[in-house]
Amino acid sequence: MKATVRIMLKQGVLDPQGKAIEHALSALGFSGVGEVRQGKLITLELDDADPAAARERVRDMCEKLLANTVIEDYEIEIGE
Amino acid sequence: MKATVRIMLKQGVLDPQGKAIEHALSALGFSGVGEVRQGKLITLELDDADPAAARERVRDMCEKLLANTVIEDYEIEIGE
Amino acid sequence: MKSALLLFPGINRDPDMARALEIATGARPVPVWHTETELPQGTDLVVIPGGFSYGDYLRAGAIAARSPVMKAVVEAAGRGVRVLGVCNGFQILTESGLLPGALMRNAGLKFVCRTVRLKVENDATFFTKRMKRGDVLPCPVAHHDGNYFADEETLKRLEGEGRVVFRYAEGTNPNGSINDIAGIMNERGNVIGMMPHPEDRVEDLHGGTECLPLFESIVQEVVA
Amino acid sequence: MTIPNEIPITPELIAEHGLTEDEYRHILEIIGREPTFTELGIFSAMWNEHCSYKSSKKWLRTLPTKAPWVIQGPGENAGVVDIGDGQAVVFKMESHNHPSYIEPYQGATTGVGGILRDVFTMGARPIAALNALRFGSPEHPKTRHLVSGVVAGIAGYGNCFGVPTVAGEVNFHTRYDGNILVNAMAVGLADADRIFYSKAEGVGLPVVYLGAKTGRDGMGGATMASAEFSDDAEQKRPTVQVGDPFTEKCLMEACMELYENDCVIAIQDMGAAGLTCSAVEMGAKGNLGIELDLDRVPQREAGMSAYEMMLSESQERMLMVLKPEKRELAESIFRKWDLDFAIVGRTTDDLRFRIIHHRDEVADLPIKELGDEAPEYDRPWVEPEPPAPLRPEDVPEPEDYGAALLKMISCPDMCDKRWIWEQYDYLVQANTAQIPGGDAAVIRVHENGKAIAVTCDVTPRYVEADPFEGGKQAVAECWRNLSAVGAQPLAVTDNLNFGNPEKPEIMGQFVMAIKGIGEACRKLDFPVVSGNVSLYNETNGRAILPTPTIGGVGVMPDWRRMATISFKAQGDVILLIGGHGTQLGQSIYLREVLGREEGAPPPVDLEREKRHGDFVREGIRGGLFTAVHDISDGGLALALADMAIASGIGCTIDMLPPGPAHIPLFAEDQARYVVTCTPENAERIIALADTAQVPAMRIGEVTGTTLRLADVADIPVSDLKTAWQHWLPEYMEGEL
Ligand SMILES: Nc1ncnc2c1ncn2[C@@H]1O[C@H](COP(=O)(O)OP(=O)(O)O)[C@@H](O)[C@H]1O
Ligand SMILES: [Mg+2]
Repeated sequence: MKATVRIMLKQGVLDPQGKAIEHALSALGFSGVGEVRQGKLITLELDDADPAAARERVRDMCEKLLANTVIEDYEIEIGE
Repeated sequence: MKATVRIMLKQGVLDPQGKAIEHALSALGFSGVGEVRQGKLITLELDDADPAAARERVRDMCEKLLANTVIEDYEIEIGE
Repeated sequence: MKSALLLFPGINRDPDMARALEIATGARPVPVWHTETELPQGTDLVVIPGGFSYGDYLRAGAIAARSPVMKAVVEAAGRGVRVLGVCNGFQILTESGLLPGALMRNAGLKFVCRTVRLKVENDATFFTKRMKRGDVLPCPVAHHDGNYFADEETLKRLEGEGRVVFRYAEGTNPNGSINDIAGIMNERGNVIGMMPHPEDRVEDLHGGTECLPLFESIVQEVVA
Repeated sequence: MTIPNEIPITPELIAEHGLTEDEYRHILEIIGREPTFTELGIFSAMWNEHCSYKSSKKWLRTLPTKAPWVIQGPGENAGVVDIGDGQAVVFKMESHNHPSYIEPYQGATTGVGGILRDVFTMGARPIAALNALRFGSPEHPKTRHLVSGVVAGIAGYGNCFGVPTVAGEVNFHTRYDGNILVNAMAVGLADADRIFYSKAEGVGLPVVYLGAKTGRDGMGGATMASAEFSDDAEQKRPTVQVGDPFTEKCLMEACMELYENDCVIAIQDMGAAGLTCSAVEMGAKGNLGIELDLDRVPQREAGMSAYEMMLSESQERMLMVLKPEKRELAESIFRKWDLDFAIVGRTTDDLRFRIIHHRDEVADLPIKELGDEAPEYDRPWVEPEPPAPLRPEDVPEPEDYGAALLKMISCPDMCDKRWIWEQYDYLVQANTAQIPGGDAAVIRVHENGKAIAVTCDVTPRYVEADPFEGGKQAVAECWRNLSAVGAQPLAVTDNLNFGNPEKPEIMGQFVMAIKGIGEACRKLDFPVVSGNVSLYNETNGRAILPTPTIGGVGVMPDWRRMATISFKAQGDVILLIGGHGTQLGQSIYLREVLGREEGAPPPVDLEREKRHGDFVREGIRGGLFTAVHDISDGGLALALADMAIASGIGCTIDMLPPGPAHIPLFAEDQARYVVTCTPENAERIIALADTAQVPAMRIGEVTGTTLRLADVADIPVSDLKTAWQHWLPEYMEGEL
């Protein structure tokens, strides 16, 4: 089973990377680009059989390691 | 309109970050975790009205800036 | 006085730190490998040096913060043992929850190695006893993720309780850190983290010895 | 056992492997049958330009490589030089030009990783890294992106690994537009009696693989490094490898523990053509055969063929033969550092290189012949016609000296490179006595204060105009930069970057440059102990400027006595050592102010070079000088400007020879230095110089806050500094 974790900085936390991309896009002539934010995508292969259990485990991984909940929010997708 | 770009290293390209996470998860006692890979997630606010045109534009941004197509693949999601 | 120097794979400023501690305290710190579950008997000070523990993969300091030895450090800090984290050490301390906030990518997005001016904001800590509030020291920084961030409430507490130990002097903030914060301490005052590298400014060779008194403060505090 | 060969060997396949018909015929003679596909791959890896030096070997042999202090010259992973007190420095330079053009960040990281590995493979802990970079013209659409990526890559790897990156050089020129140069140098410190080599000893001993797992990285990378670029270079992309500095740091620490515990018989890192080159080298040097069982190789990807594994260039890998009695100890070290390891083969007494995969023998080749019988070419070459010297009177004066000076100091080649080196951790290890910005970096190596100095130099426009004099000049400038901080120059490593050697003019540049380098190294007692050749640096048939980078190492007994370039005190006297110059051919003045790139470069008189340098070094050791700077690009005026900017103090130059001032101010004559001293010492120094037959004269005084050059210019130092600092950061602005 495959799990995907999307980790983004919380609203209100300044995102220097996103800002820089925004800047660079406009320098490249792309207009009408509003806020850009950059986050992380982590994909995992799991040997779980039950999607619900897998999700629980991945949530645990996020809380313990994958995300820094002081500054980051995460979302889990199970499947594929 | 919101666009999300998912950027992952191409298959076969070494992913030291993913490897380190895999290691750390197993050290934390999570078993049965197979390959872990880490990528980037970029979200953009666009003022386009037409989703197809937006997708075209984001593809252009990926080729020119967002993705390093030498070693990375990208996927675009439009919407939300 | 006995100091323990934590070693994680990928740490690289441990020789610098060991040397500074030896110059100031006369004793070499005891190296402690990350797999240890206990600190050496009678440890007065735990030091977490700089570098790139686990390559700084995932987030700087994230993986090291979850290592066995950090459990022992958290426990020791709870008993009042002094802990100093520099650079990657600071990142490890925030990741382990011993210090609040987080260290994000530098605002300029690039690694930066330069000598900044470091202002002492609190001269009552175990690392600043020999300094005076308002003292400004030249001190090098060398990091990619030193942009300190804390939410408003945390920040208010840090500032209100005098827990900002060091600030980048005006015009020298190298990383966009909020309120120019360069180093902070925990509520109890026994855990200090800072991004700059005072251990690289303690010999004439380094262009000056201005940061040596910081290390000498430790001796004064521990012996007292 | 059978040797399966599903893939027929066709002339096209042979050509794709970069082998000529003659070379293939020679392979048939050596093995007496048609090679298998895997064997063909092995031959192509061993016999390409990058690994076999087939076009350059003949000429490299002419370089001086010996001196009483040389412990190991060329032929090993790195050169080794004795520095006394039982210590040795180990160093080498290597290019990663092509990969860095294709993927600047990863290309540069893996270049740094490779050269660090060469150094710690020999038993040395890396203590300094340097980088010599050449980019295309700033206007070229790719340049900014390449600068940004290459610099970040060098920083990303070196900083994480924990080696201070302390010196280098950066040029921009349109001739590098499609073919940048990334030359990385590493310097390590070892115990002189504990150097490790690749030569295996003992039959039937296990061959151990250590480090990262093998993947399909950089398939054919070594072949790529030997191929010319064209506009479809991007198509070669999949060969790019990714560096993992964290694993390399662990690998280095593990190796250090193996050395300390005396576990190692032979060790070889896997660089270009990984497993193939390293295993063949170990066996052939030790007069032993090697048998490898590929099923035991730690693998990152499923279903890799023998061919892929033998040619993979996955990074951060080592091959070694360990003392059998130390096996358990060694394993505990590997585990401590969490490194993959496996016994992947054994040494044999039959001088064969045998590869087993899925129980099939897929290669069985004579191991010595793989290296020894590699082709060697005496490529035709024509001696380039050196241009006539430019007469000073044919070079007009600037209308405005101040404006000319500001233009020169802010040009891409001369401007401040802080934007680059501030991304490098030049302080880690806490031994950096002189940071980037001076003539050479200085690193303490010993508690008693001993230090080494390092620099890398070449002036490609000189080499282009006159390869022989240009080759000499590169060595002379390197030697001079070491002398200018007070170090005794010991030895060099070189990185010879040229175009397509199959063109007689290019081969001529190469030959003459080597002759020049050889002559300078001989006369200056400055042997070559390691190096690297990078040929085929061309895009669409146009070659780069010939760029033989010279990396030098020197030693000084006490870092406290080192000289720096900054003026120290108002009232100090400024002396010119080596006399006034007249050579404006190929000068920065000519190019930047007059827009002309012509004439002969300044000739190098090695006798003078030696005399003047020895005098300056002795003076520094004797504490006679307060500041020292050599004169190179931009001449006397630029040297003075550097010294003023570094200190924030001004100077007045009141003694210029009669005639137009631009000649003495901007001439780039060699063997010269600007030194300062206290007024009390000036007479004495001039007298000492006179005795040593070194021209020395007072030309002015350190004073005020402006750079006053006779009656032609008077510029605030702060204006100079602003001009010097602004170009690079402004240019890079807008880049992510
Ligand atoms: N890529 C680089 N990395 C580190 N240091 C650099 C780099 N480029 C230039 N520098 C440093 O900037 C200073 C000036 O460089 P350069 O003008 O080439 O010196 P020189 O003419 O004395 O050889 C030197 O100290 C050099 O080491
Ligand atoms: Mg110089």
